[in-house]
Amino acid sequence: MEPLILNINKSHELISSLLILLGVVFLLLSSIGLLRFPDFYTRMSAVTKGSTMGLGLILIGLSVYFNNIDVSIKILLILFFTFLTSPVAAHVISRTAVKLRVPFWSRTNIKEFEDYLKRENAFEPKDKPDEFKKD
Amino acid sequence: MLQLHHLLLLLPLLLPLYGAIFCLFSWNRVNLQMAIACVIQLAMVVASGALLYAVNHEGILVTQLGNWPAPFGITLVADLFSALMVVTASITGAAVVLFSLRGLDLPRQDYGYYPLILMLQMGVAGVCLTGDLFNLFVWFEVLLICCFVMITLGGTKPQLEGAIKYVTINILASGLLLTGIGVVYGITGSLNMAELAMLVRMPSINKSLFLMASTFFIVSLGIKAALFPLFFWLPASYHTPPIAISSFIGGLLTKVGIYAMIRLFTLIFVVEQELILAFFTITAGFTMVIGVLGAAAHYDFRKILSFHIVSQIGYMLMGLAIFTTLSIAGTILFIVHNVFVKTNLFLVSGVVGRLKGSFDLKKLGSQYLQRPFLALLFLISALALAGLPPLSGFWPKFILVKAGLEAEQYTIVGVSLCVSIITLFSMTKIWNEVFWKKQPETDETEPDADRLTKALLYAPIIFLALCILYIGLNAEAAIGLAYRAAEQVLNTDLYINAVLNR
Amino acid sequence: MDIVLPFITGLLFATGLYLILHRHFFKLILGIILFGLATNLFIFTIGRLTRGGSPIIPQGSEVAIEPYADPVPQALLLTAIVIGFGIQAFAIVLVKRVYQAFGTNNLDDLNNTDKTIIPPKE
Amino acid sequence: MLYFILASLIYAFIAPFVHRAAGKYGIAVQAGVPLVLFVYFATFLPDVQKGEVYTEIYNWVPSLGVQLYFYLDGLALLFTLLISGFGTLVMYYASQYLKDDAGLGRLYMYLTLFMVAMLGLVTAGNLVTVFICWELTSITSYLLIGHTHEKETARQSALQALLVTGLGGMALMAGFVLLGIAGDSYTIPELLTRNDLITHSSLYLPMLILILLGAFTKSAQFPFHFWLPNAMAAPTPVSAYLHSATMVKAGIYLLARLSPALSGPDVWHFTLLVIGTTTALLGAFLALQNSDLKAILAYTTVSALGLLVSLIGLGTDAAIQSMVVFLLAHALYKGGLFMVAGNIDHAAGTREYPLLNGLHKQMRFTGIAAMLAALSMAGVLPFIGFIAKELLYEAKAASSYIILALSFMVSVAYVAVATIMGYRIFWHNRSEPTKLKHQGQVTMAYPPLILGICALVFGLMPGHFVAPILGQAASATLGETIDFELSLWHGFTPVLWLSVLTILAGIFLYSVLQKKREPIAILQKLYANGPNKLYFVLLNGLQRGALHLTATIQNGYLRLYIASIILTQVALLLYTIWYNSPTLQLQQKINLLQDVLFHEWLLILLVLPAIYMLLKTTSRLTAIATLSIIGYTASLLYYLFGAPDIAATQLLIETLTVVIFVLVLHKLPRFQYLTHAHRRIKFVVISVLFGATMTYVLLLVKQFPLISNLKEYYGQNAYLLGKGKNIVNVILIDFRAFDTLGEMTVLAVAAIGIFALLRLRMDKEEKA
Amino acid sequence: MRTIILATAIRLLIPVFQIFSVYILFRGHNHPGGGFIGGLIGSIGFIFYVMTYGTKHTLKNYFRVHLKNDKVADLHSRARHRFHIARVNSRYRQRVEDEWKWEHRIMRIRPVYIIATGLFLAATSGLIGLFSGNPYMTAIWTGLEIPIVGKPGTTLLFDAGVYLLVFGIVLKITFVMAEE
Amino acid sequence: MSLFTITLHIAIAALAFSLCLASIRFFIGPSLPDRITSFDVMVANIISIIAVYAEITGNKDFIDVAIILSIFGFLGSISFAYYLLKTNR
Repeated sequence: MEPLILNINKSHELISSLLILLGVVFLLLSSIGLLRFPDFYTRMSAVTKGSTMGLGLILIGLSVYFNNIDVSIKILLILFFTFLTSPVAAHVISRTAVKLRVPFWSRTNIKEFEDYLKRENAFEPKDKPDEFKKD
Repeated sequence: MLQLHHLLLLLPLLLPLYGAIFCLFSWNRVNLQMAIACVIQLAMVVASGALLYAVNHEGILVTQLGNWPAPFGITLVADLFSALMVVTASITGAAVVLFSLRGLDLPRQDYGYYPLILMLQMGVAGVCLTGDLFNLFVWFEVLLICCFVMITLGGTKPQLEGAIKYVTINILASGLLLTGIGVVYGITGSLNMAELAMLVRMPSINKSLFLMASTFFIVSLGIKAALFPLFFWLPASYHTPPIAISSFIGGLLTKVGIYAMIRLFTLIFVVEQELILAFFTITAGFTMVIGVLGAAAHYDFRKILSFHIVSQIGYMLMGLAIFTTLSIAGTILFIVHNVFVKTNLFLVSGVVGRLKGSFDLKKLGSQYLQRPFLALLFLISALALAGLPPLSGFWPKFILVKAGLEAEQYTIVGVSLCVSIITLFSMTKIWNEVFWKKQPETDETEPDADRLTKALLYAPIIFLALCILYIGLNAEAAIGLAYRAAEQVLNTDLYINAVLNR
Repeated sequence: MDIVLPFITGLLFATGLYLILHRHFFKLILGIILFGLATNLFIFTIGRLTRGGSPIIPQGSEVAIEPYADPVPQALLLTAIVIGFGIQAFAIVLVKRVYQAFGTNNLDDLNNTDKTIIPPKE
Repeated sequence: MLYFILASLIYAFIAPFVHRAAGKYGIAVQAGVPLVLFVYFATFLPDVQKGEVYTEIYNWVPSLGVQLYFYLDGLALLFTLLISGFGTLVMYYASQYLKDDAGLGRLYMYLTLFMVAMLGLVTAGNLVTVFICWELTSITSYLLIGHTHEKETARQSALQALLVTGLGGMALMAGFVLLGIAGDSYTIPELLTRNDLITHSSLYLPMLILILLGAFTKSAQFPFHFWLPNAMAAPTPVSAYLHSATMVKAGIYLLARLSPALSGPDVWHFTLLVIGTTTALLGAFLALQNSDLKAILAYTTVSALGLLVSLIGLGTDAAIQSMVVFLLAHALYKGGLFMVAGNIDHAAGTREYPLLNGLHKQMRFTGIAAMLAALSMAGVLPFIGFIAKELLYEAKAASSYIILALSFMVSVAYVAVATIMGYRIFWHNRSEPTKLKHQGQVTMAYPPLILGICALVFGLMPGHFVAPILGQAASATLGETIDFELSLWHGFTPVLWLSVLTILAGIFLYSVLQKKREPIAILQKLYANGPNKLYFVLLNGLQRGALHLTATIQNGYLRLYIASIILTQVALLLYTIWYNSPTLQLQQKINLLQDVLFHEWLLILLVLPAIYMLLKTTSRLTAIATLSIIGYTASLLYYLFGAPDIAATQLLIETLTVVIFVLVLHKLPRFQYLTHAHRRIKFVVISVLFGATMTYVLLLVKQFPLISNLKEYYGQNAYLLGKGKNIVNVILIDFRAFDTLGEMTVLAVAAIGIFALLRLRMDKEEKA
Repeated sequence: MRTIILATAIRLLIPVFQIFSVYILFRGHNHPGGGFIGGLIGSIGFIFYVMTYGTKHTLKNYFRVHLKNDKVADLHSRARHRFHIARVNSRYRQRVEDEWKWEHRIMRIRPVYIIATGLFLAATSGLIGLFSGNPYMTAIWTGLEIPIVGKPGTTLLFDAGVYLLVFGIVLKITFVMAEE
Repeated sequence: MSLFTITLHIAIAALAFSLCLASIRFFIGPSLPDRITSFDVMVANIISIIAVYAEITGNKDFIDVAIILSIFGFLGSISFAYYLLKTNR
């Protein structure tokens, strides 16, 4: 085993590892948020931002490490995809959740949605699959 | 320029592939698909015949695909046995395609029947010609998925019901086969069958591990060949699809499984052979007996035939279990004969079913007086199946009995003889009920068939019956071929040297 | 990892088989997929594992540099995965059709064509 | 000879067409074929009488030693003449008897086929050819017996005949193969000279049993005799042909033919004698019990066959001589009597003799024919039957008095039967003559008349016509040349007195029978539970047993099928592991655990609850998501161990599976637990067993180093020869591109299949 | 599921996926990727499209090619006619579709044809080697060196066959299933 | 083993831990959208693991897998949502 040497000369390694650690922290935090937050909507908000941010940081760290045009393009591509798709996915899922009437946290200020929720109820199916009651 | 043996080995694979491609291109034009399929089938018969001729005259043919030397690329090998299989398959395929022009209802033809049957043939040819273990698996999958689709084609309730069992069990079999291939690779680090054969005969190989690997092949190929504790999918599904489909599948597919077993268990899995062969002997006996008893129990034309497939697989395995040149020759001849006979019987049942609208023996009757010619055709195939001389079934049975007695395997020979009596019994049951018995009163009117339809329905049956008669009467040609094929199969050095080019 | 993966594989095999042995359609299909996964993992594990080195020739070199993973099981596995996908897709649709045609989710209701029925003795 | 036989074989298939085309006069052609054969075989008489053997050899299947070997010696010639001669008469008789039958054309076909098969059988000089013809006679006789196939009884008897003789056939095949192995040849002439080799072979006993089984079933010996009387369901011409002169004698022929090769050991003589005598007695007894004319004749045929077998069993010169004479005599009178019975049946519509009286005025020629045949049967002086009986008694007397007594009893029964046939029906005038449906046809009386006259002529001049050929036949049976002389009159020997006594006793028996008609009840009951019953019990048992067995095995439950398959696999694996396999070095494995990195542990931690979740969840979507989590984890594992291509593919496949699931999911069944927990236990056990075995196999295989030159070759050459740096991809599209082609085919078929499955619905009631 | 956000995102993403898939296909020989992965990525956009817009819309927008407009040909010069066809077949196809006229000849691109083309390409790429006297599937290389692709040869043709086949299959499966 | 590598290993372990946390949410639910969300997070975590691992091995090609996953992870969550809406309609 080599001795532990902090090789300052390779500054891109340092920057990269810092960025990655930061990203990891973001991701970890968003996971914790996902686990700890009280209702679906709050979890959602924790997750979308946190995980996208964390992923972005890690990827940037990666591109710093490789310092190469090829890799940078690819990473830009991933970032583009993630930044485009992650909000869309979040949007679609929350929309679905609202439609499915996933319960809100008791302390949510729900009044301003009430009209919308009523309208949504018109679309409710009569026979609801049992699994939604269970889950 | 183009070298002939490269082409000959590939034609049985490429012809159906291109046929299927062109059928796909003419997706909504059934008539065009029919024409393509017929032309391709004819070409297949010619091409496979040429392959057999070439192999017969020049010995084992080999082509290294992609021009990579043997253990590194994929090798196609044609020895006599595989060439014979290919010829058999293509003749059967031609007959079935001819039959299905009128024997299969139009919607089914419309939904890709012709590309499917062509790809199925490609799969069969692939299994027979490949010299690579994993490639064997791939071609098995090809023919498997073709069978899945063909069995469900039309989506009637019985078809779906049979298919769910067929599909599940065969997926399991594929998984086990893949696992087995993995184990073999994990032990030897090779996939080329010739190289494996060479490695196995070296002292350095771990024999007991290899024996363990062989069990995967016994079970998975046993499922495909429908051996005794593994055959359940066959009677569950083979009688459900329309006849044009079940005749081809029922006639050919299990034999491909047996082909693979013979190939692998003569070439590669030759460690602890007494043990394996003893197991095969027991299995063969049980397969025969259980299959034939199932046939004796049932009163449905197609179910009887389905159970008979199982029973006859027992005979083929018996030849492998006895493991002499003569017995292997008997098995090879049995396979060829049985493909023809079984297909033909299914086709006869299809004609009866199509003209009378039922497959239940108790509802049929009087066909002997109404259609004496069909009765004759049925009789030829049925007696051939029961092994009565001098039809094609007699010779392989005789050879197997002779080989068995010479090898002093008295029990299995006795069992096989008793089974052949019960086979005769169940065949005469069909004859009694369908042909001799008076037609029970039914209020169903007979659908009438025009002249062309009848001609197209009868032509393949006559053709196959002539094949059966030919094998029976000019037995020397067939037996000689089978014997030389068996010699080639057992003389593995020939195979190894041809493939590895030493 | 050479020691843990076999156990995972065995576990997947067992679970897949157990699900297949249920008489419920949906579990059957889950079991089939899991079984396929187990088979793939089996093949992957049996060609020895190499941590890291992928079988790709690095830039500037003309031959692969050790350590790199055995590419043969990988190639086999790719083919097997794709074939398995084709078959599993077909199986899923088949199960759906069976459910649609029979309106039951119980495999035991599907033994009409296959079961041998003993007629009453005359 | 080949061409004659082949020509008649081919003719057989066009016989129905000839019949249809030529109509009434077609009979000239139909009967002409056997006649031509008869004449053809008759031309061999002079040569064969001199003791020469005519042979003709064609190769058929040389690799199995099968030849078309025609071997015509005295024995064979005797049979060929009988067969073709009878064939002529029967053809003619059939044309009269079944004038209006629609199936007459086909009957001609089968009869001709049968005749050809029989001719082939008796002239064949190769065991395999013998067997082929043997089976051909079985199958043609099946078709002949089932001529009136719309009747249940006809079908059943035909099946019975086929199964019994078929069983014998199978035994015979094995016996012949054993004989071939023991005698090292399949040609009969060679085998005949190898008596020592064969009888001292260790295979002798099984071979003998098998061959005897074949011969006994064919020749209706006890306990296989029952099919013959049942086969009387056939039209009379068929019975007359098959059961008097030809098919049932095939077994006799075979025994006689092989007797030089097989005889010698006591077991041969003893078995034949015992079985033959038993059959003779039983047949005679049963004949007297019956009142149906054809049944009576059938049972006497059984009895006569028994006598013939016992004579072969005796094996002395005298016995064999009497055997051949009795064979000829029996063929002549029995054929005639069958035809007589047929005539009566045809005219009167019944075959119950108590109902028949004084027919001689209405059926004069038939009556005369019956009289001639009956006299021959009874063994009255100028007939050949007399000579046969004399010889019989001589032969039996030479061996043992018990056997002589038994033969005497049988002969007495024959006399009684003959009295019934020849006297009772036609000239017995005590009550009103039976009213016939229509007058007896003169044309139908000719064939039996001819046979009767033959019997008379042969009896009167035994030395001229028959003695030479019979002598040769006896020599062939014995395997050595013997002096053979036949004469009608031997002087007042004890045997003659015995003959006289026989006739007197027979007439006495007849008169007793007339008064006391009731069959002996106990014996009847005993016999009702005899072999015939046994046959049906066995057949029904077979069917029901098969049904139950199949219902147990093919039970329709997919789970059980899969369980049995997996159990087979596990059992085989465990056996091979137990049998001989290297031990697993566990300690070494445990040491390896240190190498596992932390994040790898975490990934594994992910799999375990996922599997638990998969088993426990009640939501379909959760199950699918869990499945894809497992798949993602697996792909991550692939990725971590150097397989980015697989990882990517696995991810794509996993997602695509999810998509497919999702697209069809709302059509999929809901989750439910259908199996009870305690039932699930055994499946848990099977699954765990299977998983554990697979793990063991994996660990065991990985214990040994993998020496593969593939890896190195691909690593070296992927770029240099394959022009690609991604080795896996180069393997896929270059080194092993053929696999990929197959894989593409699978995908294409799967797509077509899914399309067809979803779109094409042939069930009409189901809405698309 | 036609939310405006998703729909817009999908419309944007489809061409990106297409380009990316071709990129993956071409570089598969040297880097992870290849025909199979490329084909899946190429078809994934259409899965999204089917999910959001439904099968019919997808077929209408992407799988009908308007080949010819005879009437227009009479009116315009050849060059303008070509332009018109290009216009009809590209950006403005929806607008043309709305005013249905018999003059537009419509060719359907069935997924089956794509599948068949893929198989055909793959099978035929091997034939080239066969007819030059080598075994089937012997690779033939051109001398060129193209940046992403490397040396193009018959194997590339083969890979393209795989790409098309997978593309066609995924489309076929998705269309059929979504129509249910 | 340099400090850099150790850092990356720590990062990868933390990501795996985060994956486990997300999976706990997945397993306890309670609603289906919750599961889909946690599935999303897991995909993001897996992409990160892949990225970090690419850095550990220094193999640029491994990044491609991350691209593919980033595309397909989206497809997964979209199709789950599609299912929920479709059965609900």
